[in-house]
Amino acid sequence: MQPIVKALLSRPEISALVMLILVIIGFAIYAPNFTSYGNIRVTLFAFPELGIVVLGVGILMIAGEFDLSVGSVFALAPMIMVLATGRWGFDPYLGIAAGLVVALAVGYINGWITITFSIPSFVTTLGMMFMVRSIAVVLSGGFPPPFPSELSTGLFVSDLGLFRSSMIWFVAFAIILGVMLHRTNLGNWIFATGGQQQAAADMGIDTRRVKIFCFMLCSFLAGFAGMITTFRLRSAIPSLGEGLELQAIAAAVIGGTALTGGIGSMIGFIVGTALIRVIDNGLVMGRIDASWFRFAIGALTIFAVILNIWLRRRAQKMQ
Amino acid sequence: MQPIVKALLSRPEISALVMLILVIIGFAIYAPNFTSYGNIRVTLFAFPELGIVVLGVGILMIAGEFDLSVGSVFALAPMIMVLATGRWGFDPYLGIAAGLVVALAVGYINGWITITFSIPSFVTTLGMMFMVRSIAVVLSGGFPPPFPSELSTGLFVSDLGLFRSSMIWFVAFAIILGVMLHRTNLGNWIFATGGQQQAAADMGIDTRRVKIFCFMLCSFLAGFAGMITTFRLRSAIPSLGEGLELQAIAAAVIGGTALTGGIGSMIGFIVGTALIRVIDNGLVMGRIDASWFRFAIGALTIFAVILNIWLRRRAQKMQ
Amino acid sequence: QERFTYLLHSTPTNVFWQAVKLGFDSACAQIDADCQMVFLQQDGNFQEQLNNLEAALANNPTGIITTFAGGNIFDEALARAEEAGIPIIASNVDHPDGKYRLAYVGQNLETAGYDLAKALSEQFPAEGPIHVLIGVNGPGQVWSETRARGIQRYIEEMAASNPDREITFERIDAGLDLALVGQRVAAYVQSTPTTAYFDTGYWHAGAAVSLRDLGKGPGEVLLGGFDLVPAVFDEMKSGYIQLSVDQQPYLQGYYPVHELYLLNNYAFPAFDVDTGKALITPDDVDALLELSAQGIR
Amino acid sequence: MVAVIKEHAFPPEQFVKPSANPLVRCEGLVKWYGSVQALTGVDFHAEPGEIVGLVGDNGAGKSTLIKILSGADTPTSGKIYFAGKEVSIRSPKVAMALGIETIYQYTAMVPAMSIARNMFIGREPLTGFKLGGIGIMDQKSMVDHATKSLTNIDLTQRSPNTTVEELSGGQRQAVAIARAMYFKSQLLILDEPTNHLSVKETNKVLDYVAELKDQGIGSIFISHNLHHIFPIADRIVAMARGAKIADIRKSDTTIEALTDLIV
Amino acid sequence: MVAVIKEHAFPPEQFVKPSANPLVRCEGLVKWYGSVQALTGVDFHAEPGEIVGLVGDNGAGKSTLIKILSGADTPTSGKIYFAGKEVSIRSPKVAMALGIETIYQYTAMVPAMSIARNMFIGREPLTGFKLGGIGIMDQKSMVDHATKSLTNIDLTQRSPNTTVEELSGGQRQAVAIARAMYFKSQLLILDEPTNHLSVKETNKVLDYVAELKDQGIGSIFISHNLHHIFPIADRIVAMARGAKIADIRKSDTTIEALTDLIV
Ligand SMILES: Nc1ncnc2c1ncn2[C@@H]1O[C@H](COP(=O)(O)OP(=O)(O)OP(=O)(O)O)[C@@H](O)[C@H]1O
Ligand SMILES: Nc1ncnc2c1ncn2[C@@H]1O[C@H](COP(=O)(O)OP(=O)(O)OP(=O)(O)O)[C@@H](O)[C@H]1O
Ligand SMILES: [Mg+2]
Ligand SMILES: [Mg+2]
Repeated sequence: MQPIVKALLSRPEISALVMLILVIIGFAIYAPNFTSYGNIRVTLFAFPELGIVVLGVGILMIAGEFDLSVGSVFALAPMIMVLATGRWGFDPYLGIAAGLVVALAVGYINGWITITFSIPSFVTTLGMMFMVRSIAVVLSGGFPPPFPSELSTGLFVSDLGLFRSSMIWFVAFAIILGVMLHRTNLGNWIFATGGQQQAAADMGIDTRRVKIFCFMLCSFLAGFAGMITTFRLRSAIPSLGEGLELQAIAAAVIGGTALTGGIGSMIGFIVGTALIRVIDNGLVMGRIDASWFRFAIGALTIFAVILNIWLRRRAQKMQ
Repeated sequence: MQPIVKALLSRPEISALVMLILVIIGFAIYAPNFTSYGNIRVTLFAFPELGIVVLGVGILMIAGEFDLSVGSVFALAPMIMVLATGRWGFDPYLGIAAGLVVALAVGYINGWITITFSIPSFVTTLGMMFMVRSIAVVLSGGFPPPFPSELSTGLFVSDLGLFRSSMIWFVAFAIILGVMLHRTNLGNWIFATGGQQQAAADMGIDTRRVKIFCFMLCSFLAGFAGMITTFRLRSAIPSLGEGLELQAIAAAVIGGTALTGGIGSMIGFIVGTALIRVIDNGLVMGRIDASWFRFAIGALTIFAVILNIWLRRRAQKMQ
Repeated sequence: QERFTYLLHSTPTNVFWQAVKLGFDSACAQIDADCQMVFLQQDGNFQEQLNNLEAALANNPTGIITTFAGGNIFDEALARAEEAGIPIIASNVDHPDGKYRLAYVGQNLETAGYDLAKALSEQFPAEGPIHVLIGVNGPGQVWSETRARGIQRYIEEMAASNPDREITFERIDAGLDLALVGQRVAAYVQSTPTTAYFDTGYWHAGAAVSLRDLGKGPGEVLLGGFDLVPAVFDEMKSGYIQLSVDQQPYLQGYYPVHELYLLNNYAFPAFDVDTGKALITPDDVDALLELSAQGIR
Repeated sequence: MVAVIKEHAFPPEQFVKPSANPLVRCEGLVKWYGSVQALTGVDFHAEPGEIVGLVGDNGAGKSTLIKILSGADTPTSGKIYFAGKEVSIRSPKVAMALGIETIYQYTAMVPAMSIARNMFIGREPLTGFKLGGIGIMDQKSMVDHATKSLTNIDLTQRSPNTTVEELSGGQRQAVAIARAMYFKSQLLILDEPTNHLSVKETNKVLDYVAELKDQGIGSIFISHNLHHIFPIADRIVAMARGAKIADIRKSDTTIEALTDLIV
Repeated sequence: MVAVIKEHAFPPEQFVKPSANPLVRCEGLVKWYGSVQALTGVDFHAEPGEIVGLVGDNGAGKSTLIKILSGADTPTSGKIYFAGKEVSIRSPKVAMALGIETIYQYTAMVPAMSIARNMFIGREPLTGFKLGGIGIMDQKSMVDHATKSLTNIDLTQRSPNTTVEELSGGQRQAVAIARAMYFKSQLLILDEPTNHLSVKETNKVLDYVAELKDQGIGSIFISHNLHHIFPIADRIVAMARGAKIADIRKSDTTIEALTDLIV
């Protein structure tokens, strides 16, 4: 028994999972209705939209780079989709494709500038965050364009009871990207590139292409998640996703991803996202006053991460 | 001649300075009134408040850590000062001291938690950012408390023609901290701690104390800068400094500070701050349309950093 | 040629301000003025607004329009502007003491909150306990806190005048994002039976989406808030939103320009305009839809 | 900076000339790092199946020379011929495709990755289906081969799933060698491979290099320890300050003469 | 994991015993890294002015043992006596204060800092005024001493302002040695100091260690190269799998016997 507990808890993603479960148990005791069907449903509705962004941001962080422009892409891609379909007369699927292509292009530019001029991706994507947001505002003319009825919401957000179809997309991405990250050679290259770029390059990995791939993946997922939100709200708002970049990085870091690259896991991304959403939801359920709300969020986040580390250390000390 | 140009431009802080001058020349040509006495004055008024924060954030980054809570401390320290003096009946200087002590305490807690539990400072200070902001709102009761007349603004923001006395504070901090960073043994320890923590520890440096010192310095400066702003605004606003953390990190990075620690310089901090303020001011003076404003900020920031790298590479290629 | 600058405390992505900008731009076009509207990078970052004001003054404009969401932080700069003879109009949020500006064009935030709560309370159930949720979208930000205070004041008065009924309220940090507000309101409604939700902005549209997700019918939780954006219209038509205060942002951009123009050219003194009278109900929606699509209403 | 070649017993005229068909041959390699000239115009060659010992003072340019051959760095000027054809070794991938395998002086390992994964970075064995070179890694085969290689170099105590950062100095070096041993090639470059290695492991490496020669695979072997080089090398090349100062068959010299040269 | 001590010609009963006043003595040092036992209960001592050669297979625990002596790591259990008194070497600072200077196997250098600054990390010379140990560094003296030290170890081509990341493998090692040479102490610990060093520099290091002995300063010298250890050591300690397997005076053994032992 002990050796199994030790082996499991020593893995950062498992200890994070245990920590998440403890936090959930805590809320279940503290906040009535926290575990009610309705609330679980609401939490699961909102989960995929942040979760999909975290997948991309986290994988990019493993490859050793940042993306601060995800929040802006989260707004731009659906804006393009809505305008293309509603105003420029594209076929709905072509409209969706157009939004995603623009997201991919932003990712490519992020990567290309970062690598070609070897400037920190923090600067590139910070600049891009401003630029892309500005384009979203200009395109919308400042106002949310009307949501075209041609865009059927079924594929993205139809209500399936406990969750929406967006959850299926999330699960699909998580499985595909989890396999990619942990089981394919491409995943190995991503870890190697972020873990020790020189070593990876010396072993013949084209770290430039690996990084650009991750930048594009990250942007693509942010755009996709933005579309899901837009379908749910039925409105393409230029302010969508403001502040999302910090939230997504925070989720990845809470899930054990290293800011310096080379370390991270799919389970970690999921746990990190879940923790952020659960804390937010639990505190509202607990009827925290407006002025103290952020205090509680901050304190609980730090506490959860400390708990995680403590669990892992305890496990490692077992013999 | 060539060797001198080469030697100078090869240093990141000098090439950043040249880049800044080129940007300023560009604006002077493009925006009328940009170089008018009035505008230089305005730019110099606003400069120290961001600049002082960047000094702290940058030095902490050299030591290998982040601080996302500076924006909140920027609001809390002057809030304490105003409440202590106006509401709790402290002597004005005691009120100022109380605000700064609280700032130091936040820095200490940031450092203590980060190091004791070895969790990423990104998480600690993100949580602290929320907590401290919340405390500022709670203390203020949601509305800016009246600014006590006992607090004389002379020391901090009296108008000295081309600049305010806040500039003198900034220059004093920049000189003192510049000497500390580049000339004292403490500065050497900071670079060593951020550059290769294991090596620093093996050589007998108490990296824990070095880091906590930097956390406290960073918080102190953020609180001090918040006080200057509050004196200038004559109002302690609970939302003061929102988003400042990202701006300060961006200024440091633009000035050549490495996100991974161990690299950075005082001139870099100053140039980075100046660039952010100059671009902002120049675009307002150039009467850029609101919707395109952020686009221009983002594009110019990326462009300036690329220019900087290009200048340096050119110099290094000279023989 | 006139050169006017409009300074405000919000970001370009805030839909409300795009309507102000539209009014501002069209007024400027009518008189062929050179106009600039300067937004912030971060909501409520007032020192940045002051920096922008100082930069604008250095450009020697022929008129300044500004919001005073930051209270009296501009006093010193405006005193200098006054001395230089630059006319100033307050818009959207007035100077706390009514100083330094020639006139105010906008709504009274506290009164607007009070009026909204009062109007919506007519739809509260006649019997039983009442529990009201107030969404403070920006804790510590004047525009949000003041509206919330107005709403709160009415609810407290109502409770005081109905001592036999249980009338309570609670404030949550609702956030500034349509999706986030929706999630938080939904979570709250799960845990506590709620009669009505008041938003201090237009984000009650997000709450409507989430309430539908929860399977609540229209009117099960009454929704009221401020400002008209397409999403609010949609949810009014669907019956989820009962009431919205329209402070007519277009006018907040439009009138100040003309007031300055008339003042500078014909010495007509500037005058206050209360733009915040309109309480919009679902019945008004069809009439407004056309104008709304153009961003005017 | 001009190369100052010290007077010595090995005049350039007597340098060993390449055969008609050398495996690899460089002409006039020059490398500047900023204002430091690491190579001042070096001619170098290696015959198929030949073991070349490369010696010289610290900073002589040995690592720079072999980094250029292995694609980790590109020369400022100069030409490289491989199997008679001029080639441009732009990247390690190109070098590996030509059959040049390298063990770098600072072992190219990713500390946070396991031994098994490190061994196969960039050349992961795949199971079945793949698309554009991407596919599921055959983890079982990776672990099996890693285990076998670790046994070969006597690192049996450690599981192949251990991360490299937990290994001792010599253990890391041993893993790098296991990797190079696994991927057989035409030319093996070893940059001070025996640093950090115990006597036992050192002998294994020397035996292995000799064994490869029997299979017709040549090596370039850098070391400061002539006792490691001399027994196995066919030819010794010495460098100083970015230039070649000796190139001589082992049979034409003695360990003492060489020691005199490089001290 | 229990230590498996192989049968050998050096039974524990015959291990050299410490004198009445050894400089440093450890008793029963045990070190666990997670579930790996790096030291299984090691007794070790060094006399004042004595040169102890420490040898053993990769992963034997040599670096672990000396890291504990130099304060870079703390033992799981066991006692350390220095100059007769029991001490707890909690940190490198404590070790340095006792007079123990260490050259680590992975040279403790900050890559982005200059040679001169690296040499004096933690012990910067100050000019005049200081406050609580903090003061202005005497950069001239740092550069001068660094230049002198670099000349001592023949690194004259490089300016002391060069950053360490630009140096070749041996050059870095040489800087680490220059640092230890500069700060004279009671006991110098060298963990594989001659790795990456050319023959010339290796001889310098060996000469230097011997010279220190003449001044009464002892050393613990780790190397896999018995040819480096044997000429200068007074006593040889061999380790295997976390335990001491031999502790013998040089005069009582031969290089061949030792080679047999550790292979
Ligand atoms: N990336 C670099 N930047 C600047 N200078 C460099 C760089 N790499 C090597 N050098 C310099 O080039 C010269 C040759 O270095 P190289 O690494 O080839 O020497 P080496 O012969 O391998 O020495 P060692 O035996 O010490 O490993 C040295 O003076 C070194 O400082
Ligand atoms: N930080 C660590 N975490 C886990 N295991 C470790 C760590 N450091 C050392 N070890 C393990 O402890 C054992 C002893 O390592 P040590 O570095 O002392 O060996 P060594 O005798 O110095 O070997 P070498 O000659 O290869 O340097 C090895 O099995 C090593 O893998
Ligand atoms: Mg080398
Ligand atoms: Mg070792």
